Amino acid sequence: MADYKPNEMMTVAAARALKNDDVCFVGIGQPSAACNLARLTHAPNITLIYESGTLATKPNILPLSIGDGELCETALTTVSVPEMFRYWLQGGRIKVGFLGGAQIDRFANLNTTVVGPYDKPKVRLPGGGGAPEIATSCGEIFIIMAQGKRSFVDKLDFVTSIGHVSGGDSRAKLGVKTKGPTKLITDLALFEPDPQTKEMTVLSIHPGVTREQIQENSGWPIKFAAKVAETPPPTQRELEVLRELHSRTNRAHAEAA
Amino acid sequence: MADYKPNEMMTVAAARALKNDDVCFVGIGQPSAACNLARLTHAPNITLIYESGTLATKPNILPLSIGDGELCETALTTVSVPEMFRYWLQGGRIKVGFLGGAQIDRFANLNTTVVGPYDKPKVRLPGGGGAPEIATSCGEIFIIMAQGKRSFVDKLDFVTSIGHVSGGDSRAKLGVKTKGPTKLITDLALFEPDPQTKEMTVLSIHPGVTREQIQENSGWPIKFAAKVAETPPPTQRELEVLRELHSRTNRAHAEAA
Amino acid sequence: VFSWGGNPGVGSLHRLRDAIENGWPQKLELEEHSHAAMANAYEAGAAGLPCAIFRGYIGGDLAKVNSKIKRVTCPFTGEELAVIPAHRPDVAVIHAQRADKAGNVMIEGVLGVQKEAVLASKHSVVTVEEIVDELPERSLNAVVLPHWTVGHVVEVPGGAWPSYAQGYYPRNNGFYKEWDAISRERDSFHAWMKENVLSKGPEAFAKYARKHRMAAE
Amino acid sequence: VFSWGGNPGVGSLHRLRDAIENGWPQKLELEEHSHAAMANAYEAGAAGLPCAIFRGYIGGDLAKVNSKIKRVTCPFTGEELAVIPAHRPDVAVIHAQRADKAGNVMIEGVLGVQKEAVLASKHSVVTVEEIVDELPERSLNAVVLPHWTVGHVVEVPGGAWPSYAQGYYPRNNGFYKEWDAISRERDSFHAWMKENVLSKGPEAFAKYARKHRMAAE
Repeated sequence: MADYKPNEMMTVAAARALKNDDVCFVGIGQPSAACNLARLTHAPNITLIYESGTLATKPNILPLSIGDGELCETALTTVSVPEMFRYWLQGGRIKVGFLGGAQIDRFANLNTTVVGPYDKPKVRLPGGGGAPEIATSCGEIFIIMAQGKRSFVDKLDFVTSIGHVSGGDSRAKLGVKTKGPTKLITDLALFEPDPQTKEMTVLSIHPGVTREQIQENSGWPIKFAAKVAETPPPTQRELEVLRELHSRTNRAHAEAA
Repeated sequence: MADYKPNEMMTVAAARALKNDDVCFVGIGQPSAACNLARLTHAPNITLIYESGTLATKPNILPLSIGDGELCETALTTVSVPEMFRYWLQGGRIKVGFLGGAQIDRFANLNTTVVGPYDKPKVRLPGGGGAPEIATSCGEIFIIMAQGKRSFVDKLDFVTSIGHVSGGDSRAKLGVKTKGPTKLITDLALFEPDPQTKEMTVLSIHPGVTREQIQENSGWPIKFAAKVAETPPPTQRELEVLRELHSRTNRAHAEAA
Repeated sequence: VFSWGGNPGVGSLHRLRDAIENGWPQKLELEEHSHAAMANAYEAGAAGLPCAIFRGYIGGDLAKVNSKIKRVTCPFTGEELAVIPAHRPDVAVIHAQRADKAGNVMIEGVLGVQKEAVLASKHSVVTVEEIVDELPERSLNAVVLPHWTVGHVVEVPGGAWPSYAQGYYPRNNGFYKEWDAISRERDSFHAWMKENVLSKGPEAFAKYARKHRMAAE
Repeated sequence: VFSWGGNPGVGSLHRLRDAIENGWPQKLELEEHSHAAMANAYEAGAAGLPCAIFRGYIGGDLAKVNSKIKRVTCPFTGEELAVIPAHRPDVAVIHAQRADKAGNVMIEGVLGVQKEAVLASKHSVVTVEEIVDELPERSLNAVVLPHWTVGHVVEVPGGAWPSYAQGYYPRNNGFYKEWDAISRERDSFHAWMKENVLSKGPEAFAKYARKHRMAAE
């Protein structure tokens, strides 16, 4: 078995959640790595869409920004941003949306806006970007985030985009017809919402990780499913493809200013 | 002086109303002939827009339909119809809109919908098409129509698109900020709205036409301006260019089915 | 649901007039709009919205005879705007230049509301001039309907006839003019329909259309 | 008025954070939206509408801290939709690949909201990589801003630097990463600004940008 980092396990686990016929709205960073790993391994025909307007793109290197030329050159076509948000996202044409955030709570609501009060923040984060509507317009949402006490919190400072709101049927009661977060993939485990309460629940633990570690890196008492599986470790091929993708990307982004 | 038909005088008079830097929304038929005559004579840089989405088109022959390929091939570019109506027409980017109709009244309101009652029409006309919003969104409106008792009526059977409504400031009171019909060009005369009452008033009579003829071919008592000019007859060049345009067009449209 | 019913540049659609004026062969249920309204209704349908707002239908009679035309007030400026339901057809049928084997459809030329119609509809059928292995070299912003948004793709060379397919063959304006005479009377229309449509299968059109396309090449 | 304030793929915009968190060098007045809202606001601005409706801002806190986000009810379905004011900037500045001598501007690649920004703004300045006699052979549906919709066109080769111009030169991702260190502290930012901007004229950037573009050819 190859040696690998928790971060690599996280990306690989996220990639495996994707299917060959999925249509994905991809965010920059971890989601982008996971989606392209899926495309370069088991899901060659997956449709990747970036919010800059690129439809069905097949980048050879990971983009640093959402608007990198690489995305456009390898796309089926590129539409304007108003069209992207109107015809494609709001039109209900995206099956899976990938999100990350600075803070998450047990119902997978996300904060990417501020730490501290909105008017006088301790940390001003970049903001919601596409997340508020991605969270409600995509068929389902996958969240990819490394765990930690500061990011997995009991109460969000600000709700930038909703997950399962306050659990149960509270999301549906807002009139939202999409499923919301169906998977939360961390560097330690894989969570899915409990069918009734909608609280994010550990279904599978990555190899070598303990329940205590998962709890220590979370700000609320973590629920575990009745049967918790062990996540299969990354295969040799998954690691190779991922590392080649990252090293191609790093070489391309390293040019001097 | 060349011999010419009333219809040719009408087209030439309409073409003369256009300026080199105008941006025109062009309808099929008489307006299309007038706009292209202007482009081929004194207004080579006029911007012609057809509602099918063609921007700045320079057709060599007149289109039979609004969507003829000729319009697209000679255009700066072609946009979708929703964009045409949203960004271009509603966006206030068109200076002059050209309209015609089956019926017109003294305030240049137009009917292209029905003769007789709407639910049980004597004649069902093709309908409004782009006219209702062209009439209110273009900076000003030129109307081109041959006169006759059945088309110049005291009261429209149906108001498809507004002109000066019931005269005076009644158009502005509806919240419409554009000028509305500033010229009505017929086969007999040129009308403009009276500055106060907004009733369409004869400013210029085509050569050889009498006031009586104009009155006989109208369903309401026609107003004449204090000073009525005689329309200069078509020049040799205007007639040549117009006739060449029509014969090119007829040759192109005559191919057998 | 329509905004214009005529034979472009020729005149009336006589069969439509006969149906509306005389109820022959039967009465039609009509919902009449302007082009701007229809364009906005298709756009809203493609955008997954229930309705569209636009500046329109001011002062005219159409809003009086169509109960689907309502008003909404902008909460920021107080301006009254027209609001109409989004258009969501059961089926859209369009014709395009080409598709690849995966079913991605590329459209070029006068776009109309074709892309919106497919995106707004529950089901769609796209006929194309040709199905190719890969879409040709194209603009980075080419108008393409990705395969997963298209229901069915069928190769029908000449399928736009008597209209045209940009880059393949021109509009047969002569036929549009002939149609005026054919369709003017019930008898002449019936005779033409019987000879050319009712007593023949779709292969007859396919052969005829293909011939016309070939003639243009 | 913004929907995301970061250095894409790198992290925070440290100077923006300093202004918001510490009011340095002064407090900023912010109106915060989502991307979907901004995209719709530009679209409505280009379309001459006073406001935009869309399905958004459901359940989150942004609508609580931005009083410009209101609700409107669809008169046909009863669905509540978000409504926001159209965005009508005083001036739009965009960079495009090329313009012709008449001032028609052709854009290709990642379009963003550039066309909408120009159409929605009272004034506009478009910098281009090159001004050509005639726009090149192009798609029938190429994205072109006609000359009469554009305020000013200026030729600035390399003008997108450190970003990219599709077909001319790539994004200088290295500089975006370096910017993280330069802008992290007030002192390093000041020093860089003094050396590269404040004590130099626009010619310095023009020369520098041109050099970077040439290097890519």
